[in-house]
Amino acid sequence: METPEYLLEIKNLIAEFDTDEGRVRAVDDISFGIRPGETLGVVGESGCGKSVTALSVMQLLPQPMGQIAGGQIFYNGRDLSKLHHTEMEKIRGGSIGMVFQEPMTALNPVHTIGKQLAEVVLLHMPVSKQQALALAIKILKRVGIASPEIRMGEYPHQLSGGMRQRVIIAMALVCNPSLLIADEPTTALDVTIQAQILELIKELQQDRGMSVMLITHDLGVIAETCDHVVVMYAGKIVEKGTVFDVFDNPSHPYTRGLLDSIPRLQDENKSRLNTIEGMVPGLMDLPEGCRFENRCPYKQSDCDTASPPAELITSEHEVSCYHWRDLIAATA
Amino acid sequence: GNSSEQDAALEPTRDNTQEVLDYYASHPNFFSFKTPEDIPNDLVWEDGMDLPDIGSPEAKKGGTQYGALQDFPRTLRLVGPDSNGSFRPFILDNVAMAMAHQHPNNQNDFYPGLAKSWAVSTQRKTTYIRLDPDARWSDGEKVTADDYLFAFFFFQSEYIIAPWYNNWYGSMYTNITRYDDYTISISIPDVKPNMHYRTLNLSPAPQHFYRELGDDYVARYQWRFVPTTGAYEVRKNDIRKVRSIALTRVKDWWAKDKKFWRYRYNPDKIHLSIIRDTPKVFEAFRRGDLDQFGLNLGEFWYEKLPDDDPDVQNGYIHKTVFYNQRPRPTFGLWMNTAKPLLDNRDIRIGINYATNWDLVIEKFFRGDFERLKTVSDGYGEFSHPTLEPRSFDIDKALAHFANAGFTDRGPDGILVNDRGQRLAFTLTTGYEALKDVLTILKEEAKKPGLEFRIEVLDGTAAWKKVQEKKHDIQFSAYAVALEMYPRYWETYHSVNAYDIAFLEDGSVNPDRKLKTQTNNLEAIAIPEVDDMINRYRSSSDKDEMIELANRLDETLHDHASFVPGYKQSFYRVGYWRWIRYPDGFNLKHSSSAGRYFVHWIDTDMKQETLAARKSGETFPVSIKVFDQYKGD
Amino acid sequence: MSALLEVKNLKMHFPVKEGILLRTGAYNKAVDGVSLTINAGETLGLVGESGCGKSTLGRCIIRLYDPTEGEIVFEEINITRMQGKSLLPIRRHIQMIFQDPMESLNSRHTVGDILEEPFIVQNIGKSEWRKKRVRELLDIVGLPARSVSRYPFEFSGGQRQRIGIARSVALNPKLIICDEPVSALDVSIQSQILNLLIDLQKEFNLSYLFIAHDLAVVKHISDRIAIMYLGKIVESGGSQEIYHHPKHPYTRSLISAIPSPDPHNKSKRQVLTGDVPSPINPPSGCSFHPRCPHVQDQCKHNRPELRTTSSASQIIACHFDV
Amino acid sequence: MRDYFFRRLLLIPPTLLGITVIVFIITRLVPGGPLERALMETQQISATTGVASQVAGQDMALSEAQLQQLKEYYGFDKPILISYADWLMKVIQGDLGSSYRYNEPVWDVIRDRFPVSLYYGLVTLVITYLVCIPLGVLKAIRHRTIVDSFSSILIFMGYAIPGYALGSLLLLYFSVRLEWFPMGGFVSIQFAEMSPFEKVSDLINHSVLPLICYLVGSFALVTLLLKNHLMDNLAADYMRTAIAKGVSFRSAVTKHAMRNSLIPIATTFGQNITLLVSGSFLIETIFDIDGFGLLGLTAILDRDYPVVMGVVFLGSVLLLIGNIISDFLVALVDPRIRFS
Amino acid sequence: MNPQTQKKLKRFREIKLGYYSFLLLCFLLVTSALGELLINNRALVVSYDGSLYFPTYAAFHPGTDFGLEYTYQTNYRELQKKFEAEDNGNWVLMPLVPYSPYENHSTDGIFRPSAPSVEHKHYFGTDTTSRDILARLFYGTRIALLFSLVFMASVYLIGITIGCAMGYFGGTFDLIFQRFIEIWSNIPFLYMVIIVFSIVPGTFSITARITILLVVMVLFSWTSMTYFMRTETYKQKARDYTAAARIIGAGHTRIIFKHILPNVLATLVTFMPFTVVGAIAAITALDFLGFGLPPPTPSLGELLKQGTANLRIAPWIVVSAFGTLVVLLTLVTFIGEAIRESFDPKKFTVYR
Ligand SMILES: Nc1ncnc2c1ncn2[C@@H]1O[C@H](COP(=O)(O)OP(=O)(O)OP(=O)(O)O)[C@@H](O)[C@H]1O
Ligand SMILES: Nc1ncnc2c1ncn2[C@@H]1O[C@H](COP(=O)(O)OP(=O)(O)OP(=O)(O)O)[C@@H](O)[C@H]1O
Ligand SMILES: [Mg+2]
Ligand SMILES: [Mg+2]
Repeated sequence: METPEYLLEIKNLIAEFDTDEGRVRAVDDISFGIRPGETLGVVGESGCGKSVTALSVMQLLPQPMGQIAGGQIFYNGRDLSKLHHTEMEKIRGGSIGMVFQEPMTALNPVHTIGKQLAEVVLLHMPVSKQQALALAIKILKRVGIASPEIRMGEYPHQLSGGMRQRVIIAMALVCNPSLLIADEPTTALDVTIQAQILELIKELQQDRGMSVMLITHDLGVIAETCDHVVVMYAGKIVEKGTVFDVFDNPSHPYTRGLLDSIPRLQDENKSRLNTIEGMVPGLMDLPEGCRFENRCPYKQSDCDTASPPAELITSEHEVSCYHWRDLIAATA
Repeated sequence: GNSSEQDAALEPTRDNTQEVLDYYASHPNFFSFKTPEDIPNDLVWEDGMDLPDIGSPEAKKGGTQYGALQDFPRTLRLVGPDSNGSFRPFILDNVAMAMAHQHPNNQNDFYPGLAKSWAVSTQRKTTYIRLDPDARWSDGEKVTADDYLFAFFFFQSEYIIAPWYNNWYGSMYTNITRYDDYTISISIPDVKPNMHYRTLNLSPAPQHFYRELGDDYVARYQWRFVPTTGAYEVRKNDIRKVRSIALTRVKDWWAKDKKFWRYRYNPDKIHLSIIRDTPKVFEAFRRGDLDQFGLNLGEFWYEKLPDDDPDVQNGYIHKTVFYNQRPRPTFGLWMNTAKPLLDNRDIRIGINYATNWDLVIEKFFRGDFERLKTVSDGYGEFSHPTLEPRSFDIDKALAHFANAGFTDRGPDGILVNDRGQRLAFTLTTGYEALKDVLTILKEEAKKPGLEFRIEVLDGTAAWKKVQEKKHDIQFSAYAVALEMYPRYWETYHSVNAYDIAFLEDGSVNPDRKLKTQTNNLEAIAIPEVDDMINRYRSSSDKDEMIELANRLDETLHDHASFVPGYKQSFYRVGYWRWIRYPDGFNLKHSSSAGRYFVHWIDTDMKQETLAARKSGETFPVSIKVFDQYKGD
Repeated sequence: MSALLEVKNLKMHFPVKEGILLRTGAYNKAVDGVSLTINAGETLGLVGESGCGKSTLGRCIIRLYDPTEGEIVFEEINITRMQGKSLLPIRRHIQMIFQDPMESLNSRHTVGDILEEPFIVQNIGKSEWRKKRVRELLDIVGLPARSVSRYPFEFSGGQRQRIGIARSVALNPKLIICDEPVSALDVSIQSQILNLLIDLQKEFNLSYLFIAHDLAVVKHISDRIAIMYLGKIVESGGSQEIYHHPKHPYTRSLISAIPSPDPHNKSKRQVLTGDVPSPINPPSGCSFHPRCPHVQDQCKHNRPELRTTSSASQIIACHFDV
Repeated sequence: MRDYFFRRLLLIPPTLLGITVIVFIITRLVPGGPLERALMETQQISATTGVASQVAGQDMALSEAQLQQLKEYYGFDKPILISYADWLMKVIQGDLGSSYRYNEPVWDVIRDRFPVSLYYGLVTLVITYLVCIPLGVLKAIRHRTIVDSFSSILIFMGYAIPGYALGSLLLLYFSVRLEWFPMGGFVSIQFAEMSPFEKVSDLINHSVLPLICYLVGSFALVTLLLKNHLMDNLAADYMRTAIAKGVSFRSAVTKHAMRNSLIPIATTFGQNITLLVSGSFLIETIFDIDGFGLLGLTAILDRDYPVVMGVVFLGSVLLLIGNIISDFLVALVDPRIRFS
Repeated sequence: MNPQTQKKLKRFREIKLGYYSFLLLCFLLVTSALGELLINNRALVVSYDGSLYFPTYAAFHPGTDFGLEYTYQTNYRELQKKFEAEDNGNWVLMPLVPYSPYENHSTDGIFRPSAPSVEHKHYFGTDTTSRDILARLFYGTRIALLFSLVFMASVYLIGITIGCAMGYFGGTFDLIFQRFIEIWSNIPFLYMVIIVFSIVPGTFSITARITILLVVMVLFSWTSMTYFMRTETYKQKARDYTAAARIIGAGHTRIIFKHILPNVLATLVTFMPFTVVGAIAAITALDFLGFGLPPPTPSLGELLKQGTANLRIAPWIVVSAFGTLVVLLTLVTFIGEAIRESFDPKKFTVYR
């Protein structure tokens, strides 16, 4: 079998949740891919479906309310949703590692760091317990934890947030995955710690040549770390491309609005920031047409008819807007 | 707790022999030592041997009798704290021997026990007794005159923490004289018609056993079985704390062949399990785990073991009623006349009329019980022959209440007077088991517009309440006196009602205070009654006493502060076929079927019956009523 | 121009109960000798890592805590030890916006109740007037008037923060303590709120103590910035100065840690190692020394005092001019 | 941590002091008591047996001095606080006094009952946990399925049934009608003479019905506690982390979620430990089981104050220690407590 | 209404078992409120000599009112028979069950349990003194329900007040009360019932004595409530909305009553049914032991006791008492669990 272009490829993924109010579509028909060794950033507002996408990849949607309602997820050419759960268990933590947003709760409070780390090693590698512990110490050292031998015997609450996040990263990395999914790994952390963690991920990726899917809502982080970007809005991808495409040439009004609304250090003090007025529509009452329609400064009459299709701007730069050309023209 | 361990913890064995002698010496009037020559020659000696034997010659020895107790005995002591429980009859009242006993069919005649013969002095204050030299304690020691002297030391001593005994043995006797090892005399302070009751009924106390008697008596003797002169002893291994206790027939009991004793105490062993709940005791009986069950209550006799019950119809269980004659407990309503309204005689009479005991007796007790007439029912000649209690009568009640100012009915039908006071009283009882009786009375009393508020208290709390005279009306029953005649002083003399009931001039003391802790529960203070009681107390003439008793009963009836309730003039039992009784159940004054131990166990019949129950074989039905002693 | 608020050598030490008898064995020196001033109409930004005492300082100023030591002078009145009723009039003038709008709004009260409460408590106006005022407030923060009868959880995060802001300006305060008012919000909403705060300041001549850990945000809104580290201010000065010429090594690393939203400018950052030490056992000497890239021996023993630097308005607590 | 437990231990004596002082005072305030019982029994007819024993001198009035002697014997002659102090001094020396009712050292009385209550307590506890833990897990995982609803109905009905009432029904049917089980008691009277095998079967035979009564109501609380906490934990982030590591759901439940769900169970364990010995006096009454609970009840009814004090004292000690053990267990399963 | 509460109620309605139990219980409560119309020995309507009487809720009518000879309360059942026999236009309408819970009405002249009989209108039979079991059960249940509701309200009131004060003010106050509660909750409760009952003057009416029993029970039951209240108040106090109230100048009273309590009370609702179950079970057990409601108050415990003592001859007593108790407690328990479930729904998450 010839190696596929993408290590991970998501095709027309639809993920739905059953809620009290009814069934909601948290992710609606999205497609993108990650090449081996590449870092893909996923940005978007809170609730736009970033985490759901990541969880879908891991087949980790909480049952019974979350389902993948359509589409395929290919990992190394295999459709993950068709795998038997024992095979999926091998992939989780083995070939795909995942880092979660909340370092405070993502670790089991009643097991030692060492135990939680060794568990994943023992699950995926044919090693003895001793070897597993040794590996765990090694990886802890690698993620920059001082005196890892002592830390191994400690419990999560004894570590600071930054250290915990490092442990989680270590856990995701210890089995040498070829893909790391990092769901807002730094959001809960201080700037200085955030910088440390991002540095760490970058270094590790370079060391090991793995692919990274980095989810964040911080455009600065994306700009600093990613090769490709996917911008999501209300369950849909509105724009995707290389980081330069997207940052230099934002072609969707939402992307543009986002980039404009960040206060920049070089701005004048107390100047009014550009904003995207209004707020994200709830998943229960999405508009018929373009989901950004109600906040879009460039809105035109045809925007509310149907969801705009993805259009290629360049070979890698894709946007879902009826009027992207006007937009580019207007700002050029 | 193992009693030997416990003993070890106590101070080393002591010997009070000297102390006893000193006590005798310091009470020379009470304890006298004389020689047989000092016995008057003109005495008429009796031995009661002409009385009929007790029990049946058919009785077979052997077998184990299974019974139940509600509570594990609190102690094996015979006196002192907690010795007065339901187990005491098995080691004392029904088993231990006195010098002579009242014959169960003729209360005036005594049959010999530890005494061989006895005689009364001419002044009728002293009884001379020759003891039976065969008598032995169950530990083999001889029973001698010293044990009787010692008994007085023992019962008068404060070590035993039993003030009643101290009082009784200190004041009801004046002297005991030892003539030789087997001859004594006993004197009482006043001439009384039935002095034998006091003198011959005495039991000795084993001096050798009580040698360690001292301040720690209660603890030291707690679980030591007191050597008995009677047929049953308790062996150490048969004490299973909290679970069960058993009695064993004394080996070679000294009286086993004596007349009056030879056909009694037949089972080899009496096994008593502890079962708290009466319904469960009954169920255990029905299973055959227990041999007999008292069916006094109508619910058992008629409902739970009715005549048509298969076990009865198949002849496995026998039912018997036996009418007996004995002083009756005084079930009734005791009004506190010191309370407002209850000090009004009309109200009291009204209450008498408003209390429907006949209904209770007829419908609740199914006509089995009888109306109590006075507080002195069951004393034979002493009981009033004609006095009748007031029966339920709405009109009479209303009339009397109206006399007292209660004329109108309130919105709930209860009478009110013009001050708006309701005619309502609290009816206190400590008898949780009898609260149904009170609820029936309550419902009926509404008809003549009287309200009873029923208050069921824990037994001791109710007791305290009446002892402090805080009750309105109390429902309870008092134990009958030991003597064969009723007593009035404790319950009706003004001395026991108020600190100073009357002033010197005989008028009512306006500042008098109720006396607590006495048995004058009705707070009765009537000068005439006081007079009669005083004369009754000092009388030595039986006829005068009878007359006084009757007049007292009449006065009290007139005073109307006691509503006589009911009495039960029989006992009835259900028992498995293998329990055998002499024909005719012939013990007139017995309080219960087991009192004189005349039954026996037929072990063959037991096998037979148990087998029959399985195979379905049946026997003749046996439901008997012995009413030869009916009529009090 | 006299200072609106003057904080002098403020200390807030939380007792830490220890041992068998729960004696106070040690203190958590959350705020350990902070002095600062805020002038009318001015925004003072307060930046620092989590746990360094920013909120505690804010809460001391607004008198939610009773400071251990020091003075808080508001409009020349010493309010440090005021209690109960006497504090009531002061409360009108100092208000606060909280980080988590959901936490700071009582979910059992409608927006109307929440916004009316300040007037009720302060006993201002009649019921009708209050109702009118509530609608005005909603209008000021850009919420529809029908929100009055709705509950906080029926709103999005940004809208809730607007409710919080409306409440804080209800009494026409002079000073508002903003405790990370935008950290919980999305970027696109954050800018709306920042704009609102700037507008309000202009309109009502408000002063802000703006607490945040995002230097870019703080810089954007503040006139002056104070950097806090472990209960102490390590550097303060005009916001431009701090940004362009940070003097304290900590400030520098903070600034360099901000990721820039420009993919072309992937500068090599100066990453600090280690975590913030505990305020219960602060390091000896300069409390930043264990993480400082320029640490010298002296730093481990001597505590640097705040001192002015070449630029008059900028003060730092560091032994060196790096 | 160590300090914490030490502090808890230090708090035991003052608490005990408080409890015992109050109860002691109450015993003195309650009208009626051993003294009245002694007086009453000689005079009043017993309602249940219809007779009173005859005692020499029974309704002769007692003199003040004699009453005083009785008061002294029953320990009612001194002011409350002084008698309390006396009691306390003895307790400190390890002497709980002597029962009025059994006329034995209270300690012996209690010690006799202990094994019985302990047996029922332990068996109930073990069975409860053996049933509730798996059931709770099952219900959590099968939330809102037939299994869940049906078992809920069952355990809630069990919870609503008063054990003592059920006991009498069971007794009627199984002991009286069918004669399958004995009428009550802890073991047979012939227990001592039995072979070990017979002993065991005898004990089981006696325990079946009481255990049913003890157990019916006990499942609901623990099961629901476990279910609810397990559901919380199943939804917790660390479960997702575990699954993301490649742990199968089944072992994630047993190795991760269960351990956390045991924390609240450990918290309530302390109270259950006291149940170990306190038993239910109502059930014990129905089945004539001479346990701690029945001892307490009869002591109160009998006004056997030394035993009441002893039971209250030991009960409280056990409860307080039980709470500490609970804390200890919580600390054992929850490192957040252990290391703080 | 708060939409959150609406949502909870909606969820509650969706839990069928609990919801129907709730409806049934409500129905029972309504019926028992109007109980006198269904079960009573006083007539609903008497038509006598052309005028109508409604004795059910009216005052006492002596027999003479209806041409009878006696001056006590009219026996309407007999009156009915008499009128029917006379047949001169007078009539009596009796309730469905024409017995009061107190009267001893034997059908065969003996006060003893009689089996259920439609003919005698003793639908559940009679108890040992020939009182109608249905009437006693009915009124017993009514008293138990009322008792437990008042009990619950009182326990909540005290528990909430003290627990809330402990959590809110904390410090020494909290410490002292914690000690006190630890001590207080260890005091044997049965004792207090005995003590108080033996001190209560006998002149008190039954209602007063029931009230006293209630007070004693409440006094020894409020402690369990405080643990929860204390921690919960403490938690709420630490939340920012309390701080927000403080900085606008709100005083303690306002903060407690306007802010903290409403937030805590919502969770307290979930314990309510279980408190009721506990109260009913406790009062029944007390009655069973003979320390509960004073006789002749109808009560489930007293019937249970009678029933267990007469299992062999009158199983209907225990069956009706046991049945009623279990049905009642089960209903309330189901409601309780449904309330818990709807007020505090658990996220249900499993993974493949
Ligand atoms: N367990 C769930 N049950 C119901 N709805 C869910 C669940 N998890 C997510 N959703 C819905 O799916 C949508 C997408 O959620 P998701 O967590 O992917 O957002 P996100 O982009 O990761 O946001 P954030 O930046 O806040 O993490 C949300 O609107 C949310 O309401
Ligand atoms: N009420 C309190 N009692 C005891 N310690 C407290 C209290 N409030 C805060 N602290 C402690 O004071 C220190 C400073 O806390 P503070 O909340 O002021 O930090 P912060 O800078 O606001 O952090 P963040 O950025 O996380 O909000 C911390 O160690 C904290 O644990
Ligand atoms: Mg997310
Ligand atoms: Mg803060």
